[in-house]
Amino acid sequence: MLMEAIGFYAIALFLIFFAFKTISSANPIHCACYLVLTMIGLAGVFYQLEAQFIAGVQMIVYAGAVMVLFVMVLMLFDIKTELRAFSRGLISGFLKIFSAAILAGFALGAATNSIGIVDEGPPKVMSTNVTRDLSILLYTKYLYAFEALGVMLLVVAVGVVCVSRIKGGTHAKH
Amino acid sequence: MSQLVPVFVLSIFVVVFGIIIEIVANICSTAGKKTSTKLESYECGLPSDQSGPTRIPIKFYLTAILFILFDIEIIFMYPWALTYGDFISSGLGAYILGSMGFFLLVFIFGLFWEVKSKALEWE
Amino acid sequence: MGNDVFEITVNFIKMVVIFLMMVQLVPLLVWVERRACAYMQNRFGPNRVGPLGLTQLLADAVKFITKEEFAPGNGNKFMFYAAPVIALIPATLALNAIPLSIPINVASFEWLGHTWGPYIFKFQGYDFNIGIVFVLAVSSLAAYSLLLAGYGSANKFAMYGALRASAQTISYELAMGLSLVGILLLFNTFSFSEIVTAQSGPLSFYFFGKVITVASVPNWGIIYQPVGAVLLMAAMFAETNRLPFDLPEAEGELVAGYHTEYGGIKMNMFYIGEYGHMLVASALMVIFYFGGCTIYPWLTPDTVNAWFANYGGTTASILTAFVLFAVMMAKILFFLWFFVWVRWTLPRFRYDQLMDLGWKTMLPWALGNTIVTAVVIFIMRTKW
Amino acid sequence: MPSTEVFLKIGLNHYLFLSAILFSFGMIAVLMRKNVIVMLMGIELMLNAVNLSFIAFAKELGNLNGQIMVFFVMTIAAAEAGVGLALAVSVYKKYKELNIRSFEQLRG
Repeated sequence: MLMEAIGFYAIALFLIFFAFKTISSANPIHCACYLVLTMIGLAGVFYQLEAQFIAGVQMIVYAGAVMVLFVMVLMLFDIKTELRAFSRGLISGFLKIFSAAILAGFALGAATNSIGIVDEGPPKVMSTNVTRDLSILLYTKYLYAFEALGVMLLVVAVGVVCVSRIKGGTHAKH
Repeated sequence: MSQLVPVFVLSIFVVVFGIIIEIVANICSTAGKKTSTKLESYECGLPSDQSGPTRIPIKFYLTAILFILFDIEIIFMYPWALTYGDFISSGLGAYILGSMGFFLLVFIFGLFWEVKSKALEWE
Repeated sequence: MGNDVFEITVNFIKMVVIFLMMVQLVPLLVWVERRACAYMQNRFGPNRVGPLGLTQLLADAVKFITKEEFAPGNGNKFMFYAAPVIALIPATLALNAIPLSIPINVASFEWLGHTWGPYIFKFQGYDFNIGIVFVLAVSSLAAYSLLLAGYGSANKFAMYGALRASAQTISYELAMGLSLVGILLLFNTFSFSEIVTAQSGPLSFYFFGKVITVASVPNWGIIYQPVGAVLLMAAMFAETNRLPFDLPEAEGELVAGYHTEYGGIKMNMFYIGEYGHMLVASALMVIFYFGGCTIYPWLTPDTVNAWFANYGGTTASILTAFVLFAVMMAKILFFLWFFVWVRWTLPRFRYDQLMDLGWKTMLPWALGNTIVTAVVIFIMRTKW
Repeated sequence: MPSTEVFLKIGLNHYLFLSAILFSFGMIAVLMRKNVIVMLMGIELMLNAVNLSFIAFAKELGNLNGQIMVFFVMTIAAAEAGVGLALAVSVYKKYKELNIRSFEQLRG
């Protein structure tokens, strides 16, 4: 029981530290690197919550593809490191911190109130082979959503190419 | 949780090993003078006219975006491939093949359109 | 990692040994490469330093250590030094997930006045039941060491080389992912050990519902998936930036691509990462298509076990594990030789040919292979 | 001082707190950062926090609907990141700097 707690708190601190660094570092490429570490930490948490396949997919999709796109795009523009992450200013600074505090309060309040939702019945055991049941469920019960997502990905692929091909775009035909 | 401990221990060990190698190399490396010309980025001897990264063709980002989209479609195939045997043995073979056929059709059409629309053209 | 001290230490030592095996591979392969290239161009390779030039490796190591430590002026120092260390991590994590031989079961024994219970030590760093997804996830992190190296050295050629190298790596990851789908369709499992046990029996497949077994032929993946094997091999060449795909490092104006500004031991660490990826690639080829650590009629776990029947239980299982480990290493060394062999025979691609090959030929071929495999398996396995 | 058991027995609400904290970090990034790409990263962080709470509930309730939902949220988040960056690139090409103000001039 203690080992589990140590494991959870270690990963939680790792995540919170790097998430905070992601939003507060001035140079955007440092933000991207910290976000990559947060994604990898999250994959660890998913594995802890017996979602093995989802942890693998999270690593492949987020840490391996989306963040590579972010770092590549940031490297393509010669980004000037901003003077400061958040623009200082007495009133705007105060407003920023006040709104951030309210938002965090809302989020934590929602989390604490949701404790009672799930009835504290006997802990329900997950199925033995989560990955296999997940895939069977994906193709039987959620088949329509799966096909709709396939079409959506096609639409996005066509859309991105067209966005890059408009008059001012990078691949415009001149 | 206990399954992941070896991965953390190994990656920490590799990082420490890498840092130790770099420190060792730092210690016993011959200390050359840090002249200003030596510190400039290496451009086969030509004095580099701009400082830092300059105009680089931006068309790499399109490949990265298309990679993400097609990578997700491949990841949707992994659960299908995993339970293909179970579906066939439980008599649902035609059902799963048909549904995946439609998904693959969409995938192939997307790929075909990308190729035809010369989005991936490198001059 | 294990529930008592003995098991934890053995598991840790096992991981460290596999990592050091990968690190020690670099000088060996560099030596093999220089000798083989010399042999192919009928000249002598390094033969001055020691017999057959073997201690050339030590000379290189000393040279790398004592090279002048240098970091470019206006680059980002932390990323410049961090990139080589990050280059090591993906290859090691992937290599430790691949089973190199059958597990060793150790009977309980008496030592230092304490009876240590029976253990089962797997011949790999750690065993996940989502083995394939783990290896794919970790090897997709390899693009970061290139990008950080390119950005850290603030040299526009290095940046350009890093972008080209990572664009090439990610576009060939698609073809690699798809060729694995063919294997998954066949064996219906993510875990490596189940794939190896499935391949250690005689060739048996469904034929219109009936099971046909061919006695003397091993049940290897290459027989079912020849196209998938070729695709995985080609994708692995591109993944490790090996010739004929090593364009980002070798173009006229790109000097040496993302590791232009690196020298000495940091450059060597990039090579360790690259050769580590080559080792992972050949291990994957052997596990998926060439039956892992077993050759069916002669060298299966039980036939090799029969050789050592007269020894005790533990020593017999240790000996069989190491014999099968030698079989696995022989197959891996053949594929490493194949990497070196192709390097000195094929010319280099142009960049647009390289990207066209990745997107316009290998991806459709991998898709076709997946579709044909799925249809054939459907026809063969349903009970007509 | 409540018994330490509350902190040691890792239950559902520990993961919900973690997800709430990550979500508020993402929201702060979106609200307060000027650079467009860091805002997109904030959105990614928020979506990941939501994924975390989905999976925490999936484990608690013992059924897999949560994990299927995470699968779909990931797909849409990745597609959204792609389109967002495509727009950011075209804005950067036109206005040579990445400030959220320049998105107001986009027409059509």
